[in-house]
Amino acid sequence: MVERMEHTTTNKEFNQALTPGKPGKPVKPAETLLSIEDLHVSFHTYAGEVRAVRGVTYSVEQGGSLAVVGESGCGKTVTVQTVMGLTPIPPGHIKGGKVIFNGQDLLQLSEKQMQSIRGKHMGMIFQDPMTGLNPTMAVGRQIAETVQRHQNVSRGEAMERAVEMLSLVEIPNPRVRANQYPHQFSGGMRQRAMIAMALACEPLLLIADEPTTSLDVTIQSQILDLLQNLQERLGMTILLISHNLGVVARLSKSIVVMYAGKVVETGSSSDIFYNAAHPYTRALLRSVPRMDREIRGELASIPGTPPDLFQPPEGCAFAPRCKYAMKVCTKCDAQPIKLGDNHYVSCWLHHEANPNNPFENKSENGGRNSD
Amino acid sequence: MSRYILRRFGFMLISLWVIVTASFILMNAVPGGPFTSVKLTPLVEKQLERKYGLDKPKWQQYITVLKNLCSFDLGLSIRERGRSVNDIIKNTFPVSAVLGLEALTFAVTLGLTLGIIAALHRGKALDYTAIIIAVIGVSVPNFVVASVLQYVVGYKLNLLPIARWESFKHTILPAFALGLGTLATMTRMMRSSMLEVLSQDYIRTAKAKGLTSAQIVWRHGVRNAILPIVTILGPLTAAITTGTLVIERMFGIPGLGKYFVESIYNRDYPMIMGTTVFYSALLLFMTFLVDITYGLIDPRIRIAKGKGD
Amino acid sequence: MTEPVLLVENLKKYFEIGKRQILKAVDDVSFTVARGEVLGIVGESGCGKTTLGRTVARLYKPTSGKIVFDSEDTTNKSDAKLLGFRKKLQMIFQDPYASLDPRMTAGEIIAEPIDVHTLARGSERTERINYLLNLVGLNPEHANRFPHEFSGGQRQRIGIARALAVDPEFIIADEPISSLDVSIQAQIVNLLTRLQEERGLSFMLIAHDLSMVRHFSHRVAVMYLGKIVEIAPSGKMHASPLHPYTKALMSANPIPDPVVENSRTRIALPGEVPSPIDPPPGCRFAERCPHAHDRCREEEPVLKEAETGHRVSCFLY
Amino acid sequence: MLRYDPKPEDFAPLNLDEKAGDAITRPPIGYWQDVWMRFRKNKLALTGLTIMPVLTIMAIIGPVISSWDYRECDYGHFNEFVSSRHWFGTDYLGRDMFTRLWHGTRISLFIGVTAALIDLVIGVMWGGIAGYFGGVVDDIMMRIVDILYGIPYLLVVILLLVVMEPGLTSIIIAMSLTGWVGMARLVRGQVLQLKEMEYVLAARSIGASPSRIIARHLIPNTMGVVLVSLTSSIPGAIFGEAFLSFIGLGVPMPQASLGTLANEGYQVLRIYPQNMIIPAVVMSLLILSFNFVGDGLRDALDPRLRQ
Repeated sequence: MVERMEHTTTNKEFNQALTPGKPGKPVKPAETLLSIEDLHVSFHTYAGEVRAVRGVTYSVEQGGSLAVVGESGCGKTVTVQTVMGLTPIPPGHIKGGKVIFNGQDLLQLSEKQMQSIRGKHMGMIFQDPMTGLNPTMAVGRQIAETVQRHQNVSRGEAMERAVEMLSLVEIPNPRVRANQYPHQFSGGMRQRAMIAMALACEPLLLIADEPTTSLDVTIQSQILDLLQNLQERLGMTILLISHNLGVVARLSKSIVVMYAGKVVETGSSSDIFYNAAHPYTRALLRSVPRMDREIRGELASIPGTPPDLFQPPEGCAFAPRCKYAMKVCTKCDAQPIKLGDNHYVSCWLHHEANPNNPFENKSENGGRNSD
Repeated sequence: MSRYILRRFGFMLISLWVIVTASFILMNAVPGGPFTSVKLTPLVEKQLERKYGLDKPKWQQYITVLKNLCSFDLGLSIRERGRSVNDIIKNTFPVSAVLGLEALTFAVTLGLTLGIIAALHRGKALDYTAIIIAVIGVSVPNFVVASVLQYVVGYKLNLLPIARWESFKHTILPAFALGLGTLATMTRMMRSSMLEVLSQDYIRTAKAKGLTSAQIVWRHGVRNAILPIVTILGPLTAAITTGTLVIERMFGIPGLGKYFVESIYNRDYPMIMGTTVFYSALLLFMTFLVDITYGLIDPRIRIAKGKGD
Repeated sequence: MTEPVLLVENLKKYFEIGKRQILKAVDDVSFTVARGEVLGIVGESGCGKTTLGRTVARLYKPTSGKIVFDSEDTTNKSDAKLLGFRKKLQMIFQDPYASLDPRMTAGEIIAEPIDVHTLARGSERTERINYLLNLVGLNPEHANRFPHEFSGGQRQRIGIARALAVDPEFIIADEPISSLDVSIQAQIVNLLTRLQEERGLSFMLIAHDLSMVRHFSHRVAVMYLGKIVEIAPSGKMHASPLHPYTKALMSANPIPDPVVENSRTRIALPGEVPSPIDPPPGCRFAERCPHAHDRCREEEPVLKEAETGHRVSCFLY
Repeated sequence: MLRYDPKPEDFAPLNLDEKAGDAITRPPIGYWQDVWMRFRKNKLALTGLTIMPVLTIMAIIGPVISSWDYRECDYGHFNEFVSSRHWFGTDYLGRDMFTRLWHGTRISLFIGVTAALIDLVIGVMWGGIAGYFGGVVDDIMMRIVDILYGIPYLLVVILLLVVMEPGLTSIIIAMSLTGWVGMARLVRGQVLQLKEMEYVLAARSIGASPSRIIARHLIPNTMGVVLVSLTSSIPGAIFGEAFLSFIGLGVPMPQASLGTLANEGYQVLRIYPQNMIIPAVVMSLLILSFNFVGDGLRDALDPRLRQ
């Protein structure tokens, strides 16, 4: 396979583009708001146990914006649903791990305690705004409901707050709209309403699970603008789940890449986009055509299909599709290897004992990916 | 909305007209005329035929029947000399109505409750119990239930009266026997409707908002699950109404159902026809009401329809 | 260039929605596709691109206009008379889960066109099925498997094999990759590119994703509310789009590169696509257009040539 | 997690054949095989599927293995309790209840299955034609269905039976006259939905004829719901006949159905309860088994439960 895409941006340029102001001054280390540690979640189906999440570890910093990237079935949604306590049990089964949010292990809390955290400290928006709203309840009421549940306010005050929220998410005529039903809203408006609902109690963390996947591009752009805008204004922490690398590039500062129920690589946005270390991340980046560049001939593609999580492979799950696969890859999974400040990769290629790492010397060529 | 109502109303009238016409044709197709089952001299038969307008051409009789119907006149009974069908209905229907309503109320409230409980405990013992009760309730015919109740509760245990229509105690067994099938249907429907709703995305949204389980179940679950249930109230009323025919006869209750069955045994054709038309009108009207109610309570229909007019 | 393989003129497809409401899904669309050319049709949901594809494939009866395929006017032909046309023009569908009959094996699905057109029998038929399976990267052992046993990408390959079974000249692919995973999308696009080049197929590629269309098409047409607003060679369209809607669409499409993505200016479009039932008079894009003036709301612009081979329907040009 | 210290030879590249390919390792599973796999997980459905053939076989061989005829009166043995001479006792005319019971089951099953099959044939054709052709044809056909649907089913049956010659044929005709309406609606809905499925569009774009599309795509894919509906309309018809017997419109003497047997038994309930209870239990079991199977089948066919 021949390398056809060339990244023209270097790591340095990237950091300058993203962090305005004094580049030299050390930033005070941000506090960790959410950390997921070695989480294992399985589902019991009639065909057997599906090991959807197999030891996932990542964390989100206060005020940060983290994106979890991966294809369908890689466990990214199950992970955050477990964080929210929304994984149905049964058939779901949390086999181990910790979810530390704001100093508390959420997995140790009772359902009742979780109820008072959800919606109040953690808000969530989902993929499909068409089905996410109760069709027989006025939109304003659905927002007010959250407020009433978590704050000691009257019905009227809660409704006022709902109208306020609708105008915050830039819905015109919020007072009229509050009394309308979801089917009177378009897809984009419904997603705005969902965002309003999730933010009504000013949560510490907003989890956005594929928030724009079912929307048209122009509407997607509107919603992304809104989320960016809100994050700047409210200093909100956003955990974004997406399979769309473009969306992630636009919205997130750090990235977690998942494959077959595991984290394969984590790092800053520039680490991932310009210095990807895991063959899967690299292949993924190269398989999407870019609108701003012409690519002649074949697209780089990843052969095969993701593994069946009924019987996950012994070693690295990507090995069967990986052109760099080595003997060790099928024996055992690699531990995360530190490559930079926050850049970790789980891949044997980067192991110190590996005599010929094809991705070495990356610092010398300024982060260009070359094979 | 008003156009929708008018349309439904039109359908109701056409269905009713089909019933009337069909029953008129059928009654006239009876070999030997309506009085064959009663021994009469030719002279008396002539007089009777004149009295009931049977000497006129068929199409005139048909017109008369339609005209009478428009003024809610269902004609005269042949067996019960001189009594009009209207009169019989007026006297007996309230009894049937009480029995039917009692059965319906019991079936609907208990059925809904069982259905909700089953759905909330999906796959657990309570769910299986409810499913088994429901399938048995649907499968065992009401007259079997009635006879078992009469034999065990009434006759062997002597706990409740098994015949006549005097006090509330007398209504318990027949209402239970009549309502059990409906209760079972209700449980099944409510269970599956509730399960369907609970699997919807907006329930997950409600959970993500941190609502308590009770709030989720009531505000978002039951409210939405009950909507489609409203539409089966029409067929359920029909089931209860036809059920009264058997139950009233078994429990000796002086309701319209008992009279109707007797008129069938006696081949009292005007009475059969009149009662059939009455029952049909009643049930069609119930279905009509149910449809309208559904349109009114579901904002998706209410507002969509309202926009079009 | 030689005579186009497909010529569409003033094509309209209206649907009756209830009483006296007409949905103008495709409203006066004209274009041509040359032999061996790939024409990309891009637009957001509700712009009529799928209806356009299905009408050209004569799955829908056109309301008015003209479709000439391979010098044959197919506009008003009955299904029975379209058999020859159907052998030459095939479709690939969007949803690999809904486009394969769940009761048929992969082999039966691929065999259906062979049987309908009685192209092969007995062992020759089996050979042909195996050949087609190989062609799209599946094994002959896959022939007796049912669709639900395949992954999305594999299912789409079966759909492609079915379309190729009659050895067509023209393929209409309706969002062939939009429901697939990113890593699988490239596989399918590469397969289609290879087939197109090897067999000199003509393509109509319907998609909402501009980047994929750019990669695969020679020319691109952008649709908005039932109309083509701009049509140009692929490179030109991307380098210098003219219509405000095309510009907005392109700027809304996020690019997987944080520096580029965070430094470019975007045109934010207000509102959403209006309903194709009773569309507004004048230019259909006027109410969302940043450059709209009075004339746009009164008069309807026509598609006219702004540069050679680059046509746009906008008063600005 | 297990730590592994790799040896130098571990870093040798992996041969291509050591990678897993696209091969599907599981044996091929057909559609109905898949349905059956899910069906058999349902205990209630399996129970139903066991009771159903037992009762059917008894209905066929029961009257044969008994030494009595269902019409035959054993004088001097009226209203007898269970004995070796009469396995299930006798009725008020001294007729053997065992023979009559299975004979009655036979009649009830016959009515149920025949009425349901007639409904099926008319309903599938009516609904299929309306749904497939659409437009004016559909409009007219479905208005007729709407009107008939509004009319209470059992009242029409009563009305017809009052007029018609009593007998098996009349009952089946009367029940089928309006019974098909539900099936027609169901099939039409299915066909409308399937017609828009991409695989039907694909078949059309290939050039498949309407008859091929109907035979190869529409009918096989409607079979599921039709089957579920059939398993629920059979017990419906059995119950309907029993109900009619109870109001004096059932099969005429000396024929017997489970309904007429139960009705006769009801007359002597207090003295000889077994005469009521035995046919009632068999009837309930019969209806129950069909309902169990129907429910199980519906769940097994539910596309949302499929993967």
